[in-house]
Amino acid sequence: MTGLVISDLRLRIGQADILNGVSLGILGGEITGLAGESGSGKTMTGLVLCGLQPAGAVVTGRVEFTDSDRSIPNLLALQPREFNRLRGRRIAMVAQDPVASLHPMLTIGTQLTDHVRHHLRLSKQQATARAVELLERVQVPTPETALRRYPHQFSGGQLQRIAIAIAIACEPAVLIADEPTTALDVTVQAGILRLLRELRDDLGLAIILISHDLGVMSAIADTIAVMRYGTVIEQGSRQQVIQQPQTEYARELIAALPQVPPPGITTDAGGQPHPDAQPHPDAQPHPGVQPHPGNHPHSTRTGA
Amino acid sequence: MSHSSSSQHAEPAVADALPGSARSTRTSWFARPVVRYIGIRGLVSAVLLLGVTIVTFILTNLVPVSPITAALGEQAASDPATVAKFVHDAGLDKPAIVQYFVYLGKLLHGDLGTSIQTRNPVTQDLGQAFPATAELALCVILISIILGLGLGLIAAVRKDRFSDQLIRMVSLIGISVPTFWLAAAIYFLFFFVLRWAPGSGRLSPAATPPPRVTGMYTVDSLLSGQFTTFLDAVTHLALPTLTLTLFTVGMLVRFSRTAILDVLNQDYVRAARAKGLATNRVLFGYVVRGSIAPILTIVGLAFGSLLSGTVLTEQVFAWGGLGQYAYRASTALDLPSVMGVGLLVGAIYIITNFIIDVVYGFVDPRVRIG
Amino acid sequence: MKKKKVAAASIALVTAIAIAGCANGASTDAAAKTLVFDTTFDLKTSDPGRAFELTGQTIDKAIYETALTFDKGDLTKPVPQLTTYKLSDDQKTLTLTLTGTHTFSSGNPVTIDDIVFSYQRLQAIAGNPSFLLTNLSTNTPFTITKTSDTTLTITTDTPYPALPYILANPSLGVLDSKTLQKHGGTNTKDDASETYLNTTSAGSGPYQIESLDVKTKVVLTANPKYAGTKPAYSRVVFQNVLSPSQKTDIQGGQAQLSVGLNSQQVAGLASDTIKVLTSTSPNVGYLWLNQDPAYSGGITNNPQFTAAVRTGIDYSGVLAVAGNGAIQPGGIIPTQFLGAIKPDATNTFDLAAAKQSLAASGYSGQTLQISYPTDFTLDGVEFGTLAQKIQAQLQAVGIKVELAGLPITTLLQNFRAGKVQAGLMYWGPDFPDPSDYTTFSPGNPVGLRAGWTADQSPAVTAARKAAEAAVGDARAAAYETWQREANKAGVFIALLQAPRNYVTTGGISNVIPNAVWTVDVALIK
Amino acid sequence: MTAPATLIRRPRIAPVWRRPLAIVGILFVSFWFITMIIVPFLPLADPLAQDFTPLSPPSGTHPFGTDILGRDVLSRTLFGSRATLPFAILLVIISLILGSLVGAIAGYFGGVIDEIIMRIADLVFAFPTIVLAMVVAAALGPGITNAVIALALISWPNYARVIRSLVLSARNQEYVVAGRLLGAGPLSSLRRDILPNVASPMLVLAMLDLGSQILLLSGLSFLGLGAVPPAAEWGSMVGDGVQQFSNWWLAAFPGLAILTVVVGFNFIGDTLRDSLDPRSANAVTQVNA
Amino acid sequence: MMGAILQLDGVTVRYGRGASAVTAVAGVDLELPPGQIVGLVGESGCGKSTLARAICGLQPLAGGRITLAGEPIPPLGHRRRPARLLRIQMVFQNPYASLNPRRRVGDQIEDGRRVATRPVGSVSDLLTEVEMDASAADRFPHEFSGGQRQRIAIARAMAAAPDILIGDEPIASLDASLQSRIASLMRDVALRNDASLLFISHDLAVVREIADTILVMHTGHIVERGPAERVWAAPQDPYTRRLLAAIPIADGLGRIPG
Repeated sequence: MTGLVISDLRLRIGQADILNGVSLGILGGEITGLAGESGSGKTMTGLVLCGLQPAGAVVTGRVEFTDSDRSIPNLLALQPREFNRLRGRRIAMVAQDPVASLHPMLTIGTQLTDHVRHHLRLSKQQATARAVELLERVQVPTPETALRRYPHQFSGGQLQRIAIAIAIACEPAVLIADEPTTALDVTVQAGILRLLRELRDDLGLAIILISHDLGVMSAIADTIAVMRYGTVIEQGSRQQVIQQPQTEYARELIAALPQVPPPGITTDAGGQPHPDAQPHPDAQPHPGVQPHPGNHPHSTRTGA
Repeated sequence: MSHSSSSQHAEPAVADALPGSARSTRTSWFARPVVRYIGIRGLVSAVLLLGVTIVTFILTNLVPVSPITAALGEQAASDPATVAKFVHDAGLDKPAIVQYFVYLGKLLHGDLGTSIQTRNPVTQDLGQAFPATAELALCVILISIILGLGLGLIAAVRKDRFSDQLIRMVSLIGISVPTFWLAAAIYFLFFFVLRWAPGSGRLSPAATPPPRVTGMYTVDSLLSGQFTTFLDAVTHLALPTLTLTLFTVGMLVRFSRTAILDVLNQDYVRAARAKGLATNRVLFGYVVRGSIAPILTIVGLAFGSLLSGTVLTEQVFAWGGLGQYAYRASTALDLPSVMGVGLLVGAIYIITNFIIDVVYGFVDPRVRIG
Repeated sequence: MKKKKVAAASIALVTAIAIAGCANGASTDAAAKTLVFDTTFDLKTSDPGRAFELTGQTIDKAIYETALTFDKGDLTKPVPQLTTYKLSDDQKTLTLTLTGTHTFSSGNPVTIDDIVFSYQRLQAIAGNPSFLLTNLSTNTPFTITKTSDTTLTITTDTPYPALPYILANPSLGVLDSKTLQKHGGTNTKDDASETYLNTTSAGSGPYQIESLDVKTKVVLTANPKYAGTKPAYSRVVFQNVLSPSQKTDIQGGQAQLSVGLNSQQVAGLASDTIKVLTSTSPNVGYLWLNQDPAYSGGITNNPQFTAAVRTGIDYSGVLAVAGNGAIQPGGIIPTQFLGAIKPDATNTFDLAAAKQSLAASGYSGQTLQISYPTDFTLDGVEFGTLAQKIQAQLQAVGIKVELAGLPITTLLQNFRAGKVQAGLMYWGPDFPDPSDYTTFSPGNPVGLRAGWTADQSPAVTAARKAAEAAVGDARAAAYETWQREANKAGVFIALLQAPRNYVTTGGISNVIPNAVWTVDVALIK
Repeated sequence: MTAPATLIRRPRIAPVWRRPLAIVGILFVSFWFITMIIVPFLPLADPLAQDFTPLSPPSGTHPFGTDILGRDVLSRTLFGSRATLPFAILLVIISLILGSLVGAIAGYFGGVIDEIIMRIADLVFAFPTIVLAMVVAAALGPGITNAVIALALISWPNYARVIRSLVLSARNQEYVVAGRLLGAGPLSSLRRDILPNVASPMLVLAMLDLGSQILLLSGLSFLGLGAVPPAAEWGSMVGDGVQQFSNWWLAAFPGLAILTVVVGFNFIGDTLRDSLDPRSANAVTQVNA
Repeated sequence: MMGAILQLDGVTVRYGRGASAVTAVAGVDLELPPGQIVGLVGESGCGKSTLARAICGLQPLAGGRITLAGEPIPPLGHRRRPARLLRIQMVFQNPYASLNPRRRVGDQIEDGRRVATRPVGSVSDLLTEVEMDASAADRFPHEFSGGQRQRIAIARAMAAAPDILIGDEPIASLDASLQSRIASLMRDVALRNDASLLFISHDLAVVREIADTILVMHTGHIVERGPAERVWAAPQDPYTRRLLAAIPIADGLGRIPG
């Protein structure tokens, strides 16, 4: 069975304990949500799983990794070179800010193919074919053209799709998505969430979804782990954690959310087509794809 | 020459949200971002060039020493007729603004006046001196780029470890050594004591300079196939290059370390690492690529400061380049020559920076494509 | 007469060393030998009509022949080169007669026309050395007249005993007028042949220019048409090298001759292969004290104060700065020349006398500002060092001294305007005759630079006139008297003549110091 | 200048100050500052007294030897701190004030004013520094004061550029805008909100600049355009000594003095820079690199 | 006291010049009556922050006019802000950038009190009002968390006794659990001090909780306006519907919105 088993993961930088014994099981074909407020250690947990903890961090504990053809008893014991062979190929990551996490001076094509060629030893043509396939998979329009473009020519939602394409390019077993929709507008968010769920279903990925947004968790996570002070204080199925939180902290988190009756659009049922049936605004050819002199490089960050 | 953006609070993403605002700009050639960018940079450079001519002019007119005594010999200066003729010939009896336009007009015809010291046209003197300095400066900058960026990269990647500390210490010492002293010390050690390197000058006395093509002896000797002369020129280059390289490398290490550290902290580097790319691929494909713009800028600055920074070194090594020429011209208040040097170095500085801006424009797709 | 003996003795000594060197030197076949000569350039041009700096004179000496010349280092008597000479009894007309056959590098023979052309060109182009062919006391140019195909005359309006001495100057090198006229040369102010002369040269001397760069290097090759003895070295490279490098060049055998090392630098340099020849430079370093009340600060025009300065300077200390071989001339005329004197009571160190004079002057702590050139040396001796030495000495007397180093151009400008309170400078001879020094007399150009007008010191002016009028053997005594009178007034204090060190290696010999052209490279073996 | 000292007095020393770089820097700089203050009270020969045998090599009586006028090189080297440090500090203060003023105006008001000021700064940058300084110094006549004036004229753009970019980014910081909304005029906005927040990078820049200014000042003196004899000044001492290789001690010791004091300032400046936030640190490095 | 009415007529703001100009706000009409809480909702780039800046005079207008109590609001420029405009205050998005790091909290609040046109409580009163301890006045901003800083920023804005308080995404940088709380706090503080509140956010769910009226902004236009509950329950504009539909609800049902 594909997945990760984290036991008693601790991380310390200088005098500060960032993680205080995280234990968590992550299964293939499931989306595991890591919820918590800033400083709870959820992002650091994700980084450790990729072996990308900051230099000088002391990590202890055990992370067991299993996929279809092998099992690694402890990722933390791997040599950097060995971890590097795993990273991007078996364990991939999608970061919060798609604008910042793509190199502004390299084409999408380069950034989408270089690790594919490195890990899978594909030729340039094969890698490009694979890239086109991937962009189609994540519903980026006109993939051939997109490969020749640079990040600033895309909107934030498109970039996040591209970032996901990069992450799944080598068919990893585990995908760590760190706040994948936080930097995006709410109307774009749904498309990304749907894409993640499709990937789970189609590729049998074990997805770790790191988010502070319980609404997002509720939308796609299969299990949810609530983190606080560098440890998991509550873990359970989606319904259980959201509807019957066990710990006081989790209850408070949920209670603090705006108390909303379902918005009008769902009650306004009748003959209205369900919005799901409409093409996603995000999936349409986007004006940002056109060269646009007034286009600011950071055009998709929220707020000013 | 800075790339500072003027408006930081403009609401971003506005264009993104306005589907109708995408305009077809391809029809107009000048409307292409890269062309417009280069056009604007070129215009700024031209204005600066004009400014440099004004500065040189004002400066040399502010100097409270009459160029008459500087120009004329002991006897001639005491002869009123000679003085009057000189004043008239040099146009010194006209108003300053007229003198400036006369100067500018001559400048456009490549006439920088006649050096008071050497009595040659300044253009000719500069033509002699400049290749010497250019040869030295190019040699230094090439070595410094390789060493400076290499060491800067190592220091940044190994931040706070021993090698970083060591590189930083050495680079700081590099920018702390008084060049004039270092030049003498290097000369003393390698020539006087060890006799590893030849003495001052650009060639051994017995050697004949190669036929002039570029004026740089190393290049010209290779062009004419004089291999011994080439070796001779290279060995003469060694010590002054060493002297200047220490400072320039120190400067570039410090800067590239900062620039690379800056990039190392970028999300896209972490993203590249998360892809499991080989370390070298991440470093050279992503990190160096990302820090190229600020590094290019500093290389331009370094080259500019090298051209004038050779003054003290050239003194010690009797290099016969711009530095030595500038020193003699300034102390003798040989105004046409000083103006010439100032103008030449200023122009090269501005042109170098313009070229770097253009390169930057082509390297960065955000500028190139808009 | 005694002075003359000193001069003669020093010349004899130098010659002896040179001959000894010659005996040691291995004189091999020098057909293709290169002589590398390190010196610090003050070169501006090699056009003899325009060059008047030391390096230029050395180079022009090698390229051009002059009507008259000096034999080796002896400046006391001109000898024939292109011509013989005869000075008329009234000392106003000099007749030159062509001797033998001399040929320019172009193959043209040297004619009287060439000499006349060259002299007239020098006068017309108003370059630095143009004054050489001018009567300095009346400011009237000499008249140059061709009198036959073999003779010409030079006439002046007043008696001019220095005339033959002047003609030996390399600036009066004779140019190939036919060739030159093809390259823009004229004997008018429109002459445009300087560039040609700096690239090709047009002389009948032992060498011709191969290449010339006034800042770095000058290369001469033997002139195949030269009529005299073929020089031992067919190629001479003059390199502009700062003195520290000169030393290492010599030690490394990269140069065979170096002129420009000071005493500290040559100390301990002599060895089996390296020879050091020390002669005395004819350049006289002096201190002036401004007599113009407007610039004297109330002190330098006070005779008692002047006396305090003159006796307060420890001359031996000043000489020590310049090192072995330095000499204190008694007056402004250098020791090698006719009319030189020994130091007298007015310029001998006497601390007690100095303090007494200072007290008598009513000095009340005013500052004496001594200016000096920063980018110029007295034969390798830094003026700054001299200034600091004098400052310390005068402070011991009780005079407050402030130093002001200035670039030579700035200093000269202020000095010429007579605006400098006190300063250090040197005078290099234009020609080896005492008449060149009367400019230091009150009312004369250099005298006026120190604010010294004729009416301030009539006795000095009278002595100067007597000296200028003297003829024959009486001249020496008359110039000596003039200097003693000048010393009493005390405006110019002759401090020293620095040693001039000729360092040779590589077995070269016959390096003969010459006060006018430093060294004749054609004689080196 | 006192920042390291005060930090040391704290019971807990920040980690950056415990690095060898910082310690060496503090040692060198304190050595020279203490020397500068106490040197007249030390049992040394008068730096101007020409009392000894000229050009004697280092020995027990004269550990650094004597110079051509028989002065004690040790004494002159130590006294040299008084001819260099105060003037370098003065120079940095002048350029700091001048540059900050000009740069703050350019950064705060922007627009045409900014454009004009920064183009002038560019011009000064484009014109070769040392040539400019040489001409000014040669024209004014040598003297350390004139050298300071010459260098101040060419050093301000460094500061102007840095403070401009700092002010430019600070100007749009929310707290500055908030201050404006609360009725702060341009002057109080600069004084209250902007300058305190750009002060520390400016101080670091000044510290790093001290080193370069000492190098430039002594360079001018080396060329004979700075300190006036007989003052004991390092650059002119090196200048005098460099002519005589056989008397190596003349140039070696004053050269080492320059080296140590500049290294000291640069080590401290670098350490200070490290303690800045990254963005200000970048701004400082760009110009000072 | 409550006479001030902020009125916007056909307000248009453009960035850039000539052909490359981009219209960020396109002819917005808006009225902010006294004592009203108005929520302005829209996604990034819709022009809502630009509008807020324009109201404060930080952004010159390309068209239309903004008046406060009938008098126009001129662009701020480099001059001191006119006293009458001090009645408009703003709370910014980034709590880490909106307080001067070099000055004590108390001093910064005091800046506001100094320009207040009517009596306001002491610094400690103001701090207490935003549920902070009075001792906070003596400390520096870096000693506080993001939520605390935002409270301080609110206290500072309220110290000037504004008639109009503008919150420009004041909760966007905060943890989810704090967002509602700070939004409610702003509403309470504004109402208690007789100020109107223009609350700008991309989060419709939070805005609905506190606002009386909701405006939805899209591509520089206000596409929908109305009472909060009406907009929530029966949106008229397709864009509003899309926006509403996209809000993920933490119901544990595993339903992807939109």
